[in-house]
Formats: sequence, C-alpha cells, structure tokens
Amino acid sequence: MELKLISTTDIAAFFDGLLKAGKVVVAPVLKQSGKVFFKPVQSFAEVATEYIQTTFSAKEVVFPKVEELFTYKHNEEGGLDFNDYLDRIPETVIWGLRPCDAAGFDYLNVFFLQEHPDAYFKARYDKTTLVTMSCSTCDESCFCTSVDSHPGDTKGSDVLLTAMDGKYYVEVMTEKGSSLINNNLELFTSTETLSKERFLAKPATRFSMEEIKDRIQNAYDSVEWKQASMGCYSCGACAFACPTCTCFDIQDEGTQDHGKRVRCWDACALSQFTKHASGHNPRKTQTERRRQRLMHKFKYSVENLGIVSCVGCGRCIRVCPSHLNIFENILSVTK
Amino acid sequence: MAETFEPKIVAFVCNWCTYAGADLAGTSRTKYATNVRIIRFPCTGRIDFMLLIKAFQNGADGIIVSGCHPNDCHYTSGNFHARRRWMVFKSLLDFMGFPTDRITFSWVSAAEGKKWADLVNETTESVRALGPFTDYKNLDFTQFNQIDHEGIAEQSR
Amino acid sequence: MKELQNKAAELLENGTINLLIGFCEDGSKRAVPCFIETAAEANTLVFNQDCKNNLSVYLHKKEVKDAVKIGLVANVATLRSVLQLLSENQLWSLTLTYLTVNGAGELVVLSSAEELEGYVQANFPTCRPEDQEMLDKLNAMSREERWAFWKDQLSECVKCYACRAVCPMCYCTVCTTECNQPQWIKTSAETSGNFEYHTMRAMHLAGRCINCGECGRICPAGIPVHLLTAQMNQEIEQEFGGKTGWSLKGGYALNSFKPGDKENFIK
Amino acid sequence: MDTNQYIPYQVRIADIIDEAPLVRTYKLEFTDPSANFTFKAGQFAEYGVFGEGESTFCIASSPTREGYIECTFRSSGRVTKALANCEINDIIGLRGPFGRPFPIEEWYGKDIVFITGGIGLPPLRCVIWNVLDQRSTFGKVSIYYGARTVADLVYKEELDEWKRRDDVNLFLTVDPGGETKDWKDNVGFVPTIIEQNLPSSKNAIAIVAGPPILIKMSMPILAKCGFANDKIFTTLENRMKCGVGKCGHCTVGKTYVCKDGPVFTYEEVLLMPQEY
Repeated sequence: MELKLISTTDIAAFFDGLLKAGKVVVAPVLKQSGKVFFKPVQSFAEVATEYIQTTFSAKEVVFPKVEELFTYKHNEEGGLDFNDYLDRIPETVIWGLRPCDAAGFDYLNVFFLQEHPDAYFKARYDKTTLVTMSCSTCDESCFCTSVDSHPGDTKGSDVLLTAMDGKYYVEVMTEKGSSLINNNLELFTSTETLSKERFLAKPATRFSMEEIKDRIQNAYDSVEWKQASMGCYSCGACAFACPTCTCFDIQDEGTQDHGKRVRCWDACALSQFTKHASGHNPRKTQTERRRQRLMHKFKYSVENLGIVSCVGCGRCIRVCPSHLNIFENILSVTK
Repeated sequence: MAETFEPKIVAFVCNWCTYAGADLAGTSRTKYATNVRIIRFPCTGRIDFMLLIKAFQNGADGIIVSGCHPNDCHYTSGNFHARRRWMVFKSLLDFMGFPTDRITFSWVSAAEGKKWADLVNETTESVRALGPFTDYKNLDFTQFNQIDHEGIAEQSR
Repeated sequence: MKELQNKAAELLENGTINLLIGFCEDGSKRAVPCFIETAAEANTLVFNQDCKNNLSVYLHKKEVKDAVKIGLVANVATLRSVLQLLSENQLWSLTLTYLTVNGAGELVVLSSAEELEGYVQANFPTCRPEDQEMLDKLNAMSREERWAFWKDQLSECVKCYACRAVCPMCYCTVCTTECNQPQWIKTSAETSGNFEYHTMRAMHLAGRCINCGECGRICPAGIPVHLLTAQMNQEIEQEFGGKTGWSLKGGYALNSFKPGDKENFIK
Repeated sequence: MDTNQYIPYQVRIADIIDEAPLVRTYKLEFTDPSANFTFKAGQFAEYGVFGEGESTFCIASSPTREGYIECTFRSSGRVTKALANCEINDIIGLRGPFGRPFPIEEWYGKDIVFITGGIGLPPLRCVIWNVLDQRSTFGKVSIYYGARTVADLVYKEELDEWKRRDDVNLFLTVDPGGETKDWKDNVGFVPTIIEQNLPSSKNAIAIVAGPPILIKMSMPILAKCGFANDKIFTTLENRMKCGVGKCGHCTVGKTYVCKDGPVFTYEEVLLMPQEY
C-alpha cells in the first residue's frame, strides 16, 4: 500500500489526466430529477460533489443492466456465427464511488469468479479501476458500520481518497491503483499514515454482525417475516439499486435468423422470478421472496462464500416505495 | 448507398371494409404504391396499440390504420371504440415526442377502392418525404456498453 | 391523531374491521405503511403530511383480502382510487371502512360506498400545481424536444416495475410485461423496451388513472412517469368529459363511445 | 478450453420422435465434430432456440451412447413451443453439460429401483440406459413408471423392450381412468403399485423423479421398505437461466439447483427450505 497526498486544487488535473489517458471515466452526475447517477463524463465539471449516495450502485459498470452476451447470425453453411465483444471493452475508471460500493465489488468479484468464472464480468472487472471517495456525510439509511465496514474502508477499492482540509489523503491499495497514480505522479506527494477518523461520517450502528451471526441461523422460521414483508409491493427496486444483487435473466432479442442474446437484471422480489412454465411457483408469496432476499444477504452468502453480501449502503431503504427497512427487518427476525 | 429510400408501410386494416376496399382496388386494376404490407384484422377494435409500436420497432417507416366508416362496423361499435382509443393513443405518442405524422388513420369502405389506392399513395409519399424512421433505433445505446454497436449491428444484418 | 387512534381501536375492538391499513413511524421517524390487527397496536398510528402512500393498492394483496373487513386510513387521492376501483367492479367482496382527516383537521369515518362517493365529490382533488407546470412546459416544447426529454428520462428506467406495483389501478393478475408469447414488452431495460413499457402502461391507465402521482413519486430513477397518465387524463376529460374516480358508476372512458366523438385526425 | 460458458454449441436435429401429446424427443448431433462434449448421467443442458431463448432439461440419452445426445421435453412455454416447431436438420443452441450427476460409480454391485411418473422418465432414462449398458456391474433393476393415461407414457418402444428383458423388472401403470381397452398392465397411482410390489432395500438404491406429488407420496413407502434417506436420490427441477450458479433463479435457500444439483439425495432435500 502506498500513501500519498494531493491538494484539492490538483484533483481536477488528476481527473483530466485519466480522461487524457483515454480512459472512460464513470462518475456521479446530478440529474434534473435531483438524483445522482453514475454516468460516463467528459470533464471534471460534470461530476457531482454534494451527494451522500448515488441512486443506483456502481455495479452497473461491471454488470450492466442490459448486457449483450453475443450477437448471432445465420451463415451460408446453415450454421450460426456468434460475435461477442469481450475484447472491445474500454479501460474504465469509476470515480467517486463510496466505500460501501467498493466493498460490493469485493463481493461481486468473489461471486462471479468462483467455480464457473463469468467471462463478461471478468473482462469488465479487469479493465476497471475504482477510485473511491470516503464519506464525510451520511444519513439515517446508512448502516455500513453494522456490517463490519466503515465510511473510510478500503475494502475493494484500488484508490481511496479521503478529503482532509484542503487536501486529499490518498491510499493506493492495488497495482491498478498505482498505475493511475504513476501516470500523474507529479501531482502527488508522499506521506506517513494519517488518521482519517476526524474527517469521516459517523453512521449509526444498528446491529453488529457478531450478534446476528448466530441468531440468523434460526431466522428462517421466524413469524416476523410476514410483518416484515406485508408492506412489500413486490417490485424490484431494492435488488436493482443494490450493489451486490447479482441475479439476472437471459433473453433473446431478434429473429431466428439474426439477433442478440442479452442478460438483464432480474429481482427475486418479482413474482415471476421462480415461476415454472407449468405454472408452479416455488416461492409464491411475498413473504417467501423477501425472506429469500434477506437470508441470502446475511446467511446464505456467508455459508457459500464466507462473505456477508450486504454492505450497508442503505440504497434499498431509500428506494423502497413502502420504506421497508432492511436493518429493522433483520433485527426483528433475529429477535 | 445510392439506392433511393423506399419506405416500408404497414397497414392494419379491418376485414370487412378496408380489406375488401383494397381487394376492390386490386380487381379494378387500380395501381398503387407497392410499399404497403397489409395485415388483416377482424375489426379495427381488435387492433392493439402495441402492434403499432412493434411494427415501428421491427423497422416500419409508416403505418396505416383503417377500417369501416362510423356506423358501418360489422360488429356495430368496434370502430367507435377504436376511434376513441386511437385519439388517445395518438396524443400519448405526441406527448412522448413520437412522430405521429408517420401514422395515418382512415376510414375506407368496401366500395372505396380508389380511396384506398390514394391513401396508400399519399401515405407513401408523405413518409418518403419524412425519410427513414430512425428515432426508435437510436434509442438503444446502453451507456455502459461503450462498444462498437454500429459495427455489430451491421454484421448482424 | 389521538382521535384517529381511538377510533381505529374502537373499530378493531367491536369487530367492525379485522385489519386496519394505516401509517406508523419507523425507527427513522418516517411514515411507513402498517397493518394493524389488534386494538392495542392502534396507538402507533400516525397521519400527517408525510403519509403519501396510496394504501388502496394493498387491497389487492391476498393476505389483506383474507381479512375481508378492512379499515383504510386514507387521503383523498386514496379514497378516489377506491371509488374508481369500485366503479370497475373491484373490491366489492370486501367490507371497507375509511378513516380520513378533512381539510379542517377533523377525523371523518366513512362506512359505505355511497358515503365515500359523497366525500370524494365534495373534496375532489385538482391536478397538483407542480405537475400542471411540468405538463404545460412539456406541451409547449417542440416534438423533438419532448422526444429528447423522454429519451433522457426513460434511459434511466431499470424496469423495477415499482410504478406498476404501487398503482392501485394495476390489478391485473398477469401483466402484459409478463406475457412472453409473444414477448410484447422487452424484458431488458433498454431504452426502446422502456419506451414500450411506459407507453403500454400509460395506455392501459388512460382514463382510469386517478392522479395520485405515486408512480412518479416513488420511481427510484426519478422519472416523472405520472405525467404520462396525468396528460392522458386531461385529454380524455377534455374530449370525452367525465372524471376518473368521481362516482360509483363512472365507468371507463375507453370502454364507451359517443357517435359524435372527435375524428378530425382521421382521413 | 473456451471459458465463455454463455456461447452455445450448435447442434443439428437429427431425428424427431413424438412420444406423447406435446412430448417430443430430439436426437441432436454436433455440427462441429471437434466439439468435445462429454457428460454424465443426470446432468442437464440449456437448449436454445435463437430469437426465443433457452430452456432447461436433462440430457435423456445415456453417456454410454456416444456421438449424439437426446432430449425429451413437453411443449409448455415460449421456448419449448418454439422448439417443438423445429424440424429435422434445424440448428439449435446447446449449452452444457451442467450440474452434479448421479454418482453411478458408487452404485456398482447394488440393486437399483427407479420410481418415476409422466415426464419424469426422461431424466432417469439416461441412468437406466447407463445401468443397462453396463448390466453386469449392477444387481437387480426394477422400474416403476406411471402416467396419467396410456397416451402419456413416453418412450413406448423402450418400455416394451424393458418389459421383454428378463433382467429388468418393469411395473407399468396408468392412473385410474387413463387405461384403454387393450391395456394389460397395472391401473393405479405409482405409490400404490410400489406398495403392492415392495422392492427390497437391501444393498439397494432408489431413484425418484417426477411431479412433486409423486415424490411426496413415494417417500413414506420407501422409508417403510427400509431405504435410508441417503440411499434415495432425486433430481430437482427449477427455473434456470444460466446453468452455472450465477443467475439466481434456481436457488432453494442457499442451494443452487443448477450447480449443487440437480441430483440430490433425499437427505439433502430435507435440509433445504421447502421452496421447490
């Protein structure tokens, strides 16, 4: 790990350096609706500065909402030609994501590359560098400290920037991060370890994983699930906003002759998610579906991969039309 | 591409009046533009608005929707219902900024072979003047799929 | 507030209702929908400016329907949607009691469909000024500008279907989006598919939407989808007359016709 | 090795057999002779009709018969309907093989009891042929198979063949009301037929596949026969999209049916949440 400093006035030059190097820079952009989204940007001026959290997570960069797997086309020999674009993915920098989002990448990386590595994720992930920004503010939906993270966590990041009076404290975590810094080395000065604590937000700790870990084992049979899911409208907003939700659907678009096969986000809360062609639906009530989502985050992913797949970003709480609250639900079912 | 642009027109017509009208145009040897592809429906009341959107999505440049004159509907009121629906649909598309001048609504009876031929000719000419319909195709540029989409599109033609 | 809590407790106590759908505050002091089955829980009820959710959508939920005798804490928009649902022959299997607070801050209890109709007509909501402003702005634009506006907006849609899920008028058991033979609506959230979806949604709600504005309010991507149906409503009101959610016999504008309807757009 | 698991193989439909109303078997050959496709009994694949999508079913032919694979499906959804409209020589996509197969090697020398109903036979057919092709390595083989009506029985010719063989005990049945005039076999539900002809559980393995109700009703009878839960195998079916444990559709609790299954012992099934 390298430690550097860069002054606030030089940060735009660093940013421009990335653009000049021909990288696609994806950064938070404030839209008319007052919401902040990750968008490819052309200049530092477009980047939003005042935001607690983006509406959707940065997973979109490595796991787009619609991803073309390949195009197919009938050839003259009667077979089909496939064409994927794995070799055409540009070098991308995600700028200004939050530590919780970066921690989400840590999970995505383990999930997609285990057992049967996902070629599309890998191709994108390998070309993506995360320049994370520590949080100086938070709101009541944030609960990263409850899931063993914190607003200055370096987990998953390649570079972590922490704003400190007039300068940024730069923690360079990986090779990928180093190469970004090395291209603009003149902007940085070396430094000793500094304490970030003073400059970080203090989100409320809602629970500790220590106490949840054992109690979640029997949570499946909790009677509280019904109350926890009654308000659920069964839309997919929580899953689509989540930085670690990875479920997808594969669909063909086109004719038998030519077209494309795409994968697109899917959500376990939608009633059609598990429905068989026969009409049988293994999880037919919202209670079961909500339970699956929460149990996956806090129990199943721990058992399968050893990671809690909730990073405490609070997006699902912010986007939920009926304000279902994931940490309150978890507390109630593990009572 | 030196070829001149030939618009693709899809016509959604009712079985009882307009289709018969088009038949009449044929049997009377009335010549009209060959750009039109006719799709026959039992009644204009049966034409779902999604069909129009699908037609545009699949490459139509213009659309004709046609059926019996008011009071002439084989099923008494199908065209009255359709009329309300088309009015609403047209204004919705307009509100969304969709070029509604690519959709032509008309009443053509079984006796109006000539009207049908004129309708097709006029529509073809007006759509030809508007040029190929590309607005819809240009919608799909997924922001994070920053790759050579045009190239892929070409290959898959 | 106390009055509401007492009344709710009383209704639950004497068996007029088995279940009350209302609002309570969560740990972060936000008004969230709650489902109350016993009088003892009634003291958690709140009703204030933040109580925006249209709770009538829950009346389609099986777990709720099973309770049969249901109380609904509702604002006028919600009452109006219940009225429209009744006029579409929904919800008649339920015995509904409505609790609302009128303009003067008094608790009003409505226990029959006729009372509901009377109250809604006397307190009929108008289009929200901010929506009217947006509609006027959009209508003043050129077609190309509107297309660009919606293209930009709809490109953000992720097809979470929250707009469908919160809409009390979207009560179909199988939605067009779920039909895949043929695939009417693309599953993927590409902009063209989003365009199809929102056109479809607006058309299916044209003349039925009760303008509660929930779909636009809760859209995670901040797309003002409620403007589409609001615009449709205004057009229909203007052309065909009649208001949605106005009376028990209101019907549905696109389900009827008049021989003299406008046809100047037809050649 | 091609690491992109989403690019399908291309297979040509070499033969079509109509098994029962809406049920068809396709014999598929790889267009690329160098395609090195090997699989084990119990694995499944994703069969794709381009422009419509992909559908999941078990490979119904035995791995002991090389050079082709067979699949049997009932036309019910969008993809299977499109698949049913295909003709001989059409090219379809195939991804696989996926999933954990039956541990056939562990069964050498044991008696095998197959219990299945309706369209549940195809997933077991690959095991049955695998066993029959290596007949001497196994003990007694009994097959309990039933369908709603005589017409709904699949693989009718093979059923005849199994019936003629004296090294296979075949108990055929149709549901009451489903028999025809010249039906000579049993009439009654599969569990009833098992009860009337109880198999021995000594040194035996039971494999159950079919509709959930069949599985539910057969288990107590097998338990009565003395089959331990880890000696009963079943194959689960869930909606699947990717086949490699990513898309999440097939999850039952923490289990991904596609990569942890589809073959499970009954013992494992009991540990899962009852959401399948």
